[in-house]
Amino acid sequence: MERLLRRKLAIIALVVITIIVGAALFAPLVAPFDPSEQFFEGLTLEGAPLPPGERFWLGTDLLGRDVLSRLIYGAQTSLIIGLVANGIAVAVGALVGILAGFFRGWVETVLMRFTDLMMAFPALLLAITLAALFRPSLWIVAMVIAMVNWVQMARVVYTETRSLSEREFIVAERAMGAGLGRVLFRHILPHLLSSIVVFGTLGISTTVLLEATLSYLGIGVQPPTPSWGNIIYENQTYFTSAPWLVFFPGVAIIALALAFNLLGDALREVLDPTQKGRH
Amino acid sequence: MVSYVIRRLLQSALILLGVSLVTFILLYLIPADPARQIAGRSATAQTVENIREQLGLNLPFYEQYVRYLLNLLQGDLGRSYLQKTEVSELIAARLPATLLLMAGAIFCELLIGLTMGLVAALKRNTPTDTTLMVLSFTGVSSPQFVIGILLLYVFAVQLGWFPIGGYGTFMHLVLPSLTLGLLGAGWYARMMRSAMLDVLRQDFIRTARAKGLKRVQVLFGHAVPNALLPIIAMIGIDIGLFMSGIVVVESVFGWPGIGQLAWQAIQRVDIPIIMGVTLVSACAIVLGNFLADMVAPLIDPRIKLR
Amino acid sequence: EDIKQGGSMIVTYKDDVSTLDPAIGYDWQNWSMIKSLFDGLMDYEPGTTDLTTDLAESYTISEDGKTFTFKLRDGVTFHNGRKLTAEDVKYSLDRVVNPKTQSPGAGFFGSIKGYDAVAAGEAESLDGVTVVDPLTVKIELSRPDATFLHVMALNFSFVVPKEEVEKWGADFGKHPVGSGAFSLEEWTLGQRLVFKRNADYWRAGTPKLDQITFEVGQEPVVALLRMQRGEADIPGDGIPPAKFLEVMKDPQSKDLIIEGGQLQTGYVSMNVKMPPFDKLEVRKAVNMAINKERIVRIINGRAVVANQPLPPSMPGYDKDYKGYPFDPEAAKKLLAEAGYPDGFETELYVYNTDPNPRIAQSIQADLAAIGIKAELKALAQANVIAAGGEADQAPMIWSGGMAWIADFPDPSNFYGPILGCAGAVKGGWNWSWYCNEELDKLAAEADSITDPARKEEREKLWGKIFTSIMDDAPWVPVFNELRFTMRSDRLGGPDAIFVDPVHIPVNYDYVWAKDVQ
Amino acid sequence: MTQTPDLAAEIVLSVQDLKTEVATPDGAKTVVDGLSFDLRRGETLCIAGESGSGKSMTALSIMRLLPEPMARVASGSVRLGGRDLCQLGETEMCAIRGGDIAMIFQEPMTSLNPVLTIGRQLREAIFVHQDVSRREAEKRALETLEAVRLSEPKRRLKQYPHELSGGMRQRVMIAMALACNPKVLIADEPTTALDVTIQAQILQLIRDLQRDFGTAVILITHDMGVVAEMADRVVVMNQGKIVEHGAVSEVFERPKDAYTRELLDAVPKLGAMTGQDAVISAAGAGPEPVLEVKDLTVRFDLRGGILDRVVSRVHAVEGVSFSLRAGETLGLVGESGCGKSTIGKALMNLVPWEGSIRVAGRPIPHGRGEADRLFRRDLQMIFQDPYASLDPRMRVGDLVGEPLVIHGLAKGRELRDRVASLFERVGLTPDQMDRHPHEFSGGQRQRICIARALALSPKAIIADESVSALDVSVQAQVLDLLQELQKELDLSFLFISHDMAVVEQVSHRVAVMYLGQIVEVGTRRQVFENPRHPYTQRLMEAVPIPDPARRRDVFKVPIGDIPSPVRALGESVERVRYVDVGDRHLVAEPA
Ligand SMILES: Nc1ncnc2c1ncn2[C@@H]1O[C@H](COP(=O)(O)OP(=O)(O)OP(=O)(O)O)[C@@H](O)[C@H]1O
Ligand SMILES: Nc1ncnc2c1ncn2[C@@H]1O[C@H](COP(=O)(O)OP(=O)(O)OP(=O)(O)O)[C@@H](O)[C@H]1O
Ligand SMILES: [Mg+2]
Ligand SMILES: [Mg+2]
Repeated sequence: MERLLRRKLAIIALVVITIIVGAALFAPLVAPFDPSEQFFEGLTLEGAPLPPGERFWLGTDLLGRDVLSRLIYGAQTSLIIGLVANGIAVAVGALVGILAGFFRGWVETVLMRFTDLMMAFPALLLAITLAALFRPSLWIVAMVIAMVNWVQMARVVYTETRSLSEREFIVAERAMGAGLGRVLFRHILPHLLSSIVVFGTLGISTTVLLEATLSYLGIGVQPPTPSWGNIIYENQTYFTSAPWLVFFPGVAIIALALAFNLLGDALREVLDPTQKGRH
Repeated sequence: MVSYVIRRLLQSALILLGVSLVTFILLYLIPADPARQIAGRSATAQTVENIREQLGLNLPFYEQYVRYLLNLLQGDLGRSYLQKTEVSELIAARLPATLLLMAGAIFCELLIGLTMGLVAALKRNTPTDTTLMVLSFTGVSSPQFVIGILLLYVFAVQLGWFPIGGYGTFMHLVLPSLTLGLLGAGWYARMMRSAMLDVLRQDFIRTARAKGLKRVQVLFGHAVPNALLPIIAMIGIDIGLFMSGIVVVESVFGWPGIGQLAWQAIQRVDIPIIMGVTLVSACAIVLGNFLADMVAPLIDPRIKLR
Repeated sequence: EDIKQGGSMIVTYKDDVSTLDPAIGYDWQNWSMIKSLFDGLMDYEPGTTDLTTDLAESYTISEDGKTFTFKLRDGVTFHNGRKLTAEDVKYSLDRVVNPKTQSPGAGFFGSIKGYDAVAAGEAESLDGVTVVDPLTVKIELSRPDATFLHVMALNFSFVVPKEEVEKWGADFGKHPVGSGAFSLEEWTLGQRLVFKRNADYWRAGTPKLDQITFEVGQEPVVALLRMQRGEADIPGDGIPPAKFLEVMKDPQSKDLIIEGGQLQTGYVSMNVKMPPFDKLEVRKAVNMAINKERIVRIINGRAVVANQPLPPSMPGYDKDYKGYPFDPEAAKKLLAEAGYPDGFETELYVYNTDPNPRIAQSIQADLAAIGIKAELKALAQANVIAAGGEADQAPMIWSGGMAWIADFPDPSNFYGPILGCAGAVKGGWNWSWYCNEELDKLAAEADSITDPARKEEREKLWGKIFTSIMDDAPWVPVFNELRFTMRSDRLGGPDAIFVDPVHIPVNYDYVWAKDVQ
Repeated sequence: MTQTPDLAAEIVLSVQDLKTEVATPDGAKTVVDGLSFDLRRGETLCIAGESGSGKSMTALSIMRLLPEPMARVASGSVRLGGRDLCQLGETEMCAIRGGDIAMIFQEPMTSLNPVLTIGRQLREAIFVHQDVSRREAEKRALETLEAVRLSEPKRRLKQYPHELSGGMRQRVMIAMALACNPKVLIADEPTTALDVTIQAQILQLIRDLQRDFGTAVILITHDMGVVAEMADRVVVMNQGKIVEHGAVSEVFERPKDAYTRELLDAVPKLGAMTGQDAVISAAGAGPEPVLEVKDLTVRFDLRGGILDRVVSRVHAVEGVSFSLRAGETLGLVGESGCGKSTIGKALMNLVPWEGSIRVAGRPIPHGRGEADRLFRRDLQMIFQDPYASLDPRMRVGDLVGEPLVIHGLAKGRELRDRVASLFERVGLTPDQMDRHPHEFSGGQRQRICIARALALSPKAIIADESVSALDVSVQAQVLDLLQELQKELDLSFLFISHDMAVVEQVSHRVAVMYLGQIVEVGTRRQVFENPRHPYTQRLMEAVPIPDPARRRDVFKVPIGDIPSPVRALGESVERVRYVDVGDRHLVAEPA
């Protein structure tokens, strides 16, 4: 933690994440309005959305709803997806990777060929098909994203487990007669932890982006639940006439993903064992 | 070597078979009735039934799949339900545009990414380095549809430097390639930086300097070629990322490639096209990885294909 | 008419053009393209819904209204130079009904004698269609059908040359050869189609343009920007909602926009087989809960509020019908009467392209105001249609984007598939699963009135059918969309052809280029 | 080559008061402190000292190749032909490097650019300093390769570094260094990573070239044997400072400094035990061997072909038999790759093997399982790299206690007490139990490994190169500890090493391995005093003797590498047959 705090970028990232998480957690307190309330005065008489102004700070959308409130509530969606979907992806990926990397033989063959198969799928196409198949809802979208995203994790953990299990201290453990469980959980897992944490954080940004893209394509989280992606989706064609409708959620997505990327990167360096005192 | 190639091809074929099976299952389960789709809104039940029979949709699942595979072996990807055209013809018509876009994107990402990474590595731990790395992360963190819309708005609509979407000339290619390439550029910048830092620490760099080589000679003669190794391997993997990216980029820029085709097909649940595009993409990904593996020993003599 | 022929125009589309085979093509985009490539026995006066002859020079109807004899125009040739004869008419009708053709329109020809045998695959040719001589064809019906002449104006009955169909097989749709005003010059998949003027077209002086280029894969917003830069002439997908206000306010482009009606109704269907929509009070409550004015405002006033299934320009539209008022309080009361004082939870299916999810959200908010919590299901068109075709899947569907646009300007076309018992089957388009046998009988009666003299009576009858339906309230008719077509100022032509009710976006045959005048 | 340095020869390089600093998180640290020496034409100056004493830093300071910006020359001068290298700009330094002063590095494996051909890298060295045509450079490159006696020099030019063995790569490095006839050659541990026989070849080569070209050589090494063989003068360094500086004979015979004396004493000397019988002290040395290996064979499959089937095999160990009695140490020696470690791993059931292994009379099962666990109580292993074999994330106390936990022998207080006593047993204090491995020195870490191996009170311990990574002084301590433990606990050791001197010091009996088979086995005296197999003889001859008085003028070294143990499928390795040359001294019959 100390080492983390010594990095300026990491602090900025943490601050951004804290703000967004805070906004999401306390949305009802923070948001000026109900995100689904369609204000009569939120549209001009011709039905055009209002630009950022005094009452609606970030303007209104095409249904006369407050954009700021929708962004704040949308953070909930993005974070739930980021945490749940990514959490599942991390767990599945790590498990597959460890098993394949450690056991080798047919376990390895089956798991890694399956991973190869998943790699060969164009991720977005798969996600789109799945989303169409299961009729999108927040949780379904999270599952779909998880199904697409565990692959990289599995690969990383797999290669690392493989090289770890060849490391001399693991050989030494086995020479002592240590059982599989002990080797896996006491010795291999702790060493994987830093990669898992790092890839987990980086994965959050990937999942948030994928959700945004799915929502952008209209098959993500269902309206009126706001998500940053579907806010852009609903309004994308207005980017010339009402740019704020695309600009603010766009910035929000980039900020969140960037913050998690920077955090992950900082963690990568902090947790990297080669950076620690080794003689 | 030859046996390696054959083995890899066999493996690839198996993977593609797996992809086709999974896709087929998914599409089989999709809650939309193709026969009814084809029949349209005024069709009688009789018509729908006829169509179902002709397409073999009334057959059990495995029979449908086997039929599909047999046709596939003859290069027949089926006929689009709604466009009523051979899927292979549709894909062939659009593939050149997609390939062009990908080539442009690879060019952009290498040019931008490698330059950024190299500069950052040489200026490591300076403000330049930090700025470049934040930029690269911004590239990685920006959804392509946001970048695309932004570029379109600024450079095409406001400044009018580029055409607003479309296909044909070099100018049409710039913005979509950039949009598709920026994500990769971000990764490459990071990879290049760390690869360079890694290589510069290596013993052989010291050897090269001990020979009396100048800094530039050491840099470009010894360090860069070694730093490129992991990146070459990445280009193959990139094709998978591109395959996802083109759906978005092509729809933002109206680029007549297979991404657009896929997207239209998915919206209309035109199953043969979805199958076809998925298989073609999977082929491209598998082929990309394969080529990356094949090229690797040419660049890194230590790698042996086995 | 001293308008010179010549010039060209560029029409842009977002989606690929699918088949141009008249027996198969059935979306609004290829519908009017096919009309320019092919001709049928009947047609409509340009810019109107008035039936007129086309390939038929004249026709006679027998006393009982069951036999139609068409006299063909002499000297009409296909694009390949061969003369069009009565054999071709018969061949085309046989082909469209033949199950192997997989024509979505085969059902329209159900009244022709011998249809059942061909449709069942037992016969190759329709008994009721006979070639009297090379220029005369006789069609016998098994029952009187007031809409038959409209059917003869449908694309499905357009005449195709046998030899070309056999030459191209399943790919005829990519290599269409007809007798229409234009012929297909080039088709680059995914990019563009080029139509060339048919110099031998039988209607002298038509069409005006030498060439039409259709560019596909263009986002509507992009298409509009290109048009404003003079790079395109007609944005085929219309003015994108995002740009509508801007364009309407712009004095320069204002004059380029032509407004017209459309034979279309946007509605919310309620599945009368799924509780609680099996209760009439509930359906009425929903009818009274939805703020249609606001919805029209959301789409920038591009529609007029509707109160009955038929659009205003359709014969049979009841001008005096008031419909259900917007009255949330009364709606709440009705709900309470039905046993749902606190409302209930349900789902609203909607096609996931703008502006439909927006409209659905507005409906959702209105329903919430009377206690109905409707969850949105924004899906691809095919998924929504599939859900509607199941008896127990979609309680409510917003029809936008898939909404009923009439195949031909006759009220009967608005009944059978979408409100009659025939459509209330698995896979049918009657998404409210409303089936009223009595009304079905009335409808059959109305359709057997073939005497042109009793036209008004027939229309009255139809009007009554639709208002009776509203008593049962299986739908909430929300609005009738207006049409706004924009064209570059290079193009000329009567306003009506730019909002032609049967040609979307425009009637290509009558557009002319100002720059060659 | 003269034994006494020619004091009259001109001074080519003069280092005065060199001080090099390295930036650490705790501030600047001086790693080279006031170093001064002169180097004369044709002379060999050895810089000796233990790991971390600043030898490499000195060399890099002279070359101005310090890892910037961490390290820098703080003060002092390095004069070469009247110029102070410390004052030169980078461009001028480029002309000096490789031209006037050339350098060879320790790691032949990583010091050549892996993606460029040997020829390209050689030519480059020539182009930098000489204005020659491509063809001429090619010719020069070929000549230098011939000069370093590389086999098939023409073909080598087109090969990549990874296609050459370590010894060949080191020759290429030397060729590169000598390509421009430098005045000074700095060789930083040029042979540390190589086998003794290869080391002998390389050292001989450096000598020959020095004689031919008159180059002055700075040879950096921690091996006093190499110093004794090569040096004219010696600089002994400790913690960045020179502790002793003088002619080689003087330093070896009359070391002035206490540190030098300690260093020399710690060096194991081959032949030091000549004439002494190795007595097994064990009281209870029964007839039953603790470990009995019969016909042990280990082969590794190499896959290939379309179906990825086994196409060839590495015959790592072929029909090896030996036995180990209680309290006995069997030394296993041989060159790199001959299969020593593989035997160790097979005994620990870590690789699939064939044959029979009995531990304390019980046969080792082939698979895993409860029986597998049981035998491990009697047989334990200590690995080569004490750092790599300890899980860096665990506390050392837990690591040492782990075998007890695994075998369910102790827990809670008892566990802690037993670990504490193990710590004391190996000379550590129990209060160090809560630290992590990286907080210990190399020697301490190896003690931890030993403690861990002792935890189950095994009857035998396999020590695979257990002291090779340690400095001589630490090495001596660890060896003492092992011998002490053996006496006390009646332990048997299978002592695997490539260092003949160490093996001689600790073993009761010795087995010499070559290409997966034992070629000679007997008591220490039998093998070392009367080596019968030609391979054994060659190994012994190649060992440098840390005594300048016994310096040999020419190493009798065979050229070439050992053959590969890889055989195509079905092709078998011919098993050697043994002849007893007396008193169970078995020697393989020459083929
Ligand atoms: N890059 C560095 N940063 C910090 N300290 C360093 C660095 N390189 C070397 N040192 C320190 O400098 C001292 C001298 O190191 P040097 O490499 O010269 O030792 P050496 O005598 O060559 O040892 P060895 O025999 O292990 O090669 C050591 O204490 C080492 O820890
Ligand atoms: N897992 C493996 N797969 C294939 N070959 C192997 C494997 N392990 C060892 N070998 C080969 O077996 C042979 C013997 O290796 P081993 O490690 O036993 O040698 P060693 O005598 O211990 O050498 P060193 O002194 O370098 O440690 C070598 O040729 C090696 O390349
Ligand atoms: Mg060193
Ligand atoms: Mg070994």
